[in-house]
Amino acid sequence: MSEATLEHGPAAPSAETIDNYKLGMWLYLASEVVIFGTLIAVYAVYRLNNAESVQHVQEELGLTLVSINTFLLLASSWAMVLGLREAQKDNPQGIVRWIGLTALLGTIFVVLQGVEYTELGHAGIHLGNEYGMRFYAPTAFHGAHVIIGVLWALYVMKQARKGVYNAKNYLGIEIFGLYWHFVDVVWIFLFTLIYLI
Amino acid sequence: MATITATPGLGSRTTEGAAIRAADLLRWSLDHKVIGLQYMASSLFFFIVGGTMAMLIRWELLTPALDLMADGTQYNALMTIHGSVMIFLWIIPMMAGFGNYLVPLMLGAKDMAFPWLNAFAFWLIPPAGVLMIAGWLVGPPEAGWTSYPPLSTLFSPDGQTMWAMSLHLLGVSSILGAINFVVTIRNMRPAGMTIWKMPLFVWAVLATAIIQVLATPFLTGGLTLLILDRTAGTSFFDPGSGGDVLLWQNVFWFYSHPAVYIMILPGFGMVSEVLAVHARKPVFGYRAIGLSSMSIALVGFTVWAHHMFTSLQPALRIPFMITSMIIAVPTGIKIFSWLGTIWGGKIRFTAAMLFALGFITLFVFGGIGGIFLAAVPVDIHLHDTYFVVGHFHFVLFGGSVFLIFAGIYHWFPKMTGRRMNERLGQLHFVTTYIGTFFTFVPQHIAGALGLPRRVAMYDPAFTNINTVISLAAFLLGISSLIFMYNILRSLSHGERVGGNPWRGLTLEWATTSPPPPWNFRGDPVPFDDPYGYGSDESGPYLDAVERRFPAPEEAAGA
Amino acid sequence: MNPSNNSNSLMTVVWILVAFVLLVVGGLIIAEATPLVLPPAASAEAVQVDELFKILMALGGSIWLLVQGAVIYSVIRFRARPGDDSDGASIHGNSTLEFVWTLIPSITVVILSIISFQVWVNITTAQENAQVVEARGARFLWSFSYDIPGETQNVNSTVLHTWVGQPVVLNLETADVNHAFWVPSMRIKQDLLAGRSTEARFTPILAGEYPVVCAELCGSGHGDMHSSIVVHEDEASFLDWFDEEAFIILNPPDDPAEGGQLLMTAGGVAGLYACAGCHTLEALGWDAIVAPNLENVADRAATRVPGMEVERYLLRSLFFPGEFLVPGYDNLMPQHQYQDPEEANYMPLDEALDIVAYLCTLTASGESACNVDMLPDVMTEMGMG
Amino acid sequence: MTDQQQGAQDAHDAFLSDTTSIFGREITIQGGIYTVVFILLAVATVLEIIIGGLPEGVLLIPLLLAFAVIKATLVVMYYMHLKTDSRLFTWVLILPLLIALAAMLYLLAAPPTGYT
Ligand code: HEA
Ligand code: HEA
Ligand code: CUA
Ligand SMILES: [Cu+2]
Repeated sequence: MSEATLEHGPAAPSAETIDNYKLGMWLYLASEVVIFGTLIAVYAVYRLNNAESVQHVQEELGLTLVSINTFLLLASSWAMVLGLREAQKDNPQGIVRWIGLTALLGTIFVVLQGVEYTELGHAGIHLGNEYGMRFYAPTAFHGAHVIIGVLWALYVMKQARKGVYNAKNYLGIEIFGLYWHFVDVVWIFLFTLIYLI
Repeated sequence: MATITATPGLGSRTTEGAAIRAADLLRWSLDHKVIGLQYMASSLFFFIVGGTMAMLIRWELLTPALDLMADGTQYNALMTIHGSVMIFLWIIPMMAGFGNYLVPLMLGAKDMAFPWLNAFAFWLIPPAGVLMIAGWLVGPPEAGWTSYPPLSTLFSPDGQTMWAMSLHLLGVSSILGAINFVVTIRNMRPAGMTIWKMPLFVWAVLATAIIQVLATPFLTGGLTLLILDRTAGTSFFDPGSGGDVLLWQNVFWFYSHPAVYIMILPGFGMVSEVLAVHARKPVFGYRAIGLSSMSIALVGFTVWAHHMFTSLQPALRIPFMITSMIIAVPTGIKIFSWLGTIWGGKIRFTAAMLFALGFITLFVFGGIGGIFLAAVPVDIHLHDTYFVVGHFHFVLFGGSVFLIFAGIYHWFPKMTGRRMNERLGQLHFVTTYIGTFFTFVPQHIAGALGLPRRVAMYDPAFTNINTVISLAAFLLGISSLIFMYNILRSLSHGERVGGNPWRGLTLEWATTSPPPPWNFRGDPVPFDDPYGYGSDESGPYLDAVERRFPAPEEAAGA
Repeated sequence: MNPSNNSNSLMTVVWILVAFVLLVVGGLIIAEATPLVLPPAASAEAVQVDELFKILMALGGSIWLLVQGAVIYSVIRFRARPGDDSDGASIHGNSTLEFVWTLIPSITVVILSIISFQVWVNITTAQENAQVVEARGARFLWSFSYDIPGETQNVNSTVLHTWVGQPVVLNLETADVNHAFWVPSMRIKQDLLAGRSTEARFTPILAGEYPVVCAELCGSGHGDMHSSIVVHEDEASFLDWFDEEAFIILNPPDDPAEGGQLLMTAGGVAGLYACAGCHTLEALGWDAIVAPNLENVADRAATRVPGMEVERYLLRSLFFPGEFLVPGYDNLMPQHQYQDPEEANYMPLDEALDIVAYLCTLTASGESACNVDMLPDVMTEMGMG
Repeated sequence: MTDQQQGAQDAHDAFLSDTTSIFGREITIQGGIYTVVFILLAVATVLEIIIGGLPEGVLLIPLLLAFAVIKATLVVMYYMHLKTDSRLFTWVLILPLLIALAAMLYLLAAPPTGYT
């Protein structure tokens, strides 16, 4: 065996190529699933054993505000993918427009959630309540994720303006998309579990 | 796909030459080797901290009364921080350190997939350590490393909150590190290295990383609720206002049982490497060992409530006994495969090998103790006694720590280009082995006879046995001092070695010691079978490696 | 290690058999050590648990000997002789062998699970006509209370009394954090969980006195939170004790100070007060060290807060323990309150008065340090009663 | 180009075109499949809210949960491209879901108070 064969040129991919960042983001989301799972479980246990008192609070809550919020978030996801689509179509302005819409919708969502919280506060539902704490923990944790998402969207817009993204390179948007859609999915469950059931 | 994601924009490497200087460890660096050593150095520091606390614990327990400590609270704080430090700041980061240093090398990669994330994950540890220790100043945490409410919520001072925040940081750090490992192992293997040709250490790190990604979030969630209870007026764990104390116990063990495999699996990986190299024989049953790591990881998720046999609803206890016992099977496969590995080998009694062999005997003792505890009727008697303390020190000290020692003796030459002193190594082994036996075997007996854990004042009937335990523990302290001395001395005086002092076949040996900033010149070709010792091809390959990366003296001679 | 050679493989079989016998014998010898590592088995359950323990010792012992033996043998037989730097045989595995050592442990654990399950069923099945005792854990005191037939009051005791052959059911409640009720000699342990009531059952079979230990970390006095269980020879000798206690409870003295003393040793309507869990007071045989020593407390009470009378100081200390902490001690004392009998730490006012009256007599001189008649006024001043 | 890559390529183009076929029918709409999915999500949500208003029934909760699952699946499949992306990602999602679900079911099944 000769020294020469100890090392050679660049290695060929040993399997189907998956981008590092994409896999990394998916793994991160995997752990997020478990955290949200824990918080939701805590709520679900209470809901199971205190059906009537939850019913009562749900009447307090009402559905208008949160229904609007749900549509906002769904729409923001839609805007998000269309932004990605523009990138794949080599259209920077398109990206800025759609991602901008995403950020806007996200912001409104947070604001409305703030409004809802203050209303609930007046209705006497706060962290000290048996219901309150179990309600705020998951929703506020989700809200925090939306805020982070909005900031991230602004960053993506900045990059897009710089013309970073194009049909060849739209990974940055795709990764952000994964995060944003995940936050959307979490809301889909929170909406059904906390407000409808 | 050996892409390097370390773009200059993310910062540049601190190591110009191959040698990494102590000063580099204090700087922000993206080099996985520097980060690996940073993990190891900080962990060793915390080992000394935690160990010194252990010495104080044993000193206090020399007599049945309170003498060293002013009151029970102080003792509880000492014992709590000892446990937390040893688990979260010594074992887990140490294993991460080995992973960081070795995985890219074993894969022939230039670095981890996400160097910046890697560095970030490490730098979460120092602040966490500060939070953990500083708790002492504001009224220390005193609810044990398991911190069951309501003691940890309604009845504990602010240090408890800082303890929780510290664990929060460490949890995030370990999740980020794990993501990095999975991506690196999935994407950065060299051409021709299928998962079935990965070194077993890489297998073990992969299994560990999967547990970390899936289990640690439970801790994060639980701690979030605990901190809210302590600071925001919620009462998730306070039955007084609609909370539930068992919720914490469940969520905590959702994480903390899998965590015990986070603490041992990387070690399992290291021992496979060490045994094969120093017995000059292929690992016996490669696939079985690789797969058993995965099955341990999965079954490990189904046994958590065996820590709650005296608080769990009685009807639910038996199922967890069964799952707990099942874990003996994959673990047994490993043990027997290792015996098969040394059987018929040509065993070299290096310090690394001694610790690897010692591990086998000690860990099996601890594991069988675990089976005792898994049997519900017996555990009803043994729960929260020194039998449990004995069990987990056997598996953690006789297991994880022995393997860390073995790993350090084995890879120290690769990391520093110098060999550790074998004589001191043997002395270290003998003292540690004896110390471990006489510290933790009597603990089993004392527990079975009726000595509860976490007590500063105990029934005078247990004075003698506690004296034996304490004296043996002090021997452990001394042995650790020998070890520390050996490391410090070998850093400057150790015998210089070439790239492959042990004639190992895995890729980390196919480069200089220590490796250059990007690990390899060009992309290395892995030897087809990482454990092909005794095969006809291995000889020539190893000779070629030796000629390519000779020991300095030989280089001068040639 | 190569089956091709017949005589060789025959030898292997023989050796395996020899080794197997040695292991079984070794395991059995180890199992004989069981009684040495366990306290006397004083309950019907303990006997069964010990059987299981013994089985585990035998199995675990032989498995450990097996591994230990294999390692030692390899270390001697397969060590590299000096100068020999060749490699070992290139063997990568042996599927039959691997199958065997997967199968055997699997079978073993299945058997172990079945045996353990049977023992578990046996020791948890409820017995008829069991004696029911309310057991209460409070930092850092155990108290047990028995109903007095036909009376509203209870007999409260810090020691658990029962008799040989009588099945006992303990209803476990905690006043504060989690504790764990453990009687090593009975092999029973059950956590007391805040917000739940749990239960422990056992049947003593050996007369004698055995330690009761708290096995769940509950704070600074955890190590000090122990009591004992007295197993009488028979019901008669149990009743001797019980009737005497009951008589004292049913015929309280009219002198407030004496009444107070009785309250502090035998408890009041709210059960036993946990004072003994933390305080030292030789007069009553208390030796806990978590809280201030009550020896001559009345003398010190007079001097602690300038211008405050003894009775006021003591009374306030009962209901607002945090108010004047003795230097060097944390505020661990439960805050008593007198309004709601349902609340934890309920202490009715009349009982509080008697207790203060008693504490007032704890002086060097032995003379009461305060004028008991003015206590009610103090109380009204403090907005109580 | 392997078929696997080929398939990914086709999927990619499918996402880009404005015409998509659902239930065999071709429809052209600005935004293509993405918009179609959005409409489905919106409709599902409206239905959910209506059903949620109905009086309690045995089937109510399972039905609502089913809706939530369907909506989530749509987002994950089309917006997060799981449908066309690597199988590995599917596992990375399924595993934690199973574990979190198991934990949740356990906590729901284990009696929270009382001791039996
Ligand atoms: C490295 C860490 C580690 C490891 C590997 C283990 C391994 C095991 N542990 Fe341990 N354990 C801890 C760390 C660990 N444990 C800690 C820290 C605690 C205390 C936490 C606290 O309360 O503070 C604890 C507590 C603990 C308890 C709770 C005790 C109590 O509080 O009442 C139980 C109960 O079931 C248990 C069981 C087991 C079992 C069955 C295994 C098995 O995995 C062991 C399997 C191994 C073998 C069995 C030996 C090798 C196998 C063979 C040779 C095959 C043949 C064997 C048979 C057929 C039996 N452990
Ligand atoms: C990996 C984890 C790990 C390790 C390595 C150790 C190591 C040791 N542990 Fe610890 N321990 C735990 C994890 C660990 N422990 C946990 C989780 C608990 C439970 C806490 C709880 O109940 O909440 C615990 C609890 C615990 C207890 C029970 C406390 C109680 O319940 O009241 C005791 C008592 O003997 C003990 C002793 C020791 C000893 C003697 C060592 C020795 O092996 C240490 C020897 C090492 C050293 C001494 C370090 C080297 C030091 C130097 C080189 C500096 C020189 C120092 C001097 C010589 C003074 N440990
Ligand atoms: Cu009560 Cu420990
Ligand atoms: Cu466990």
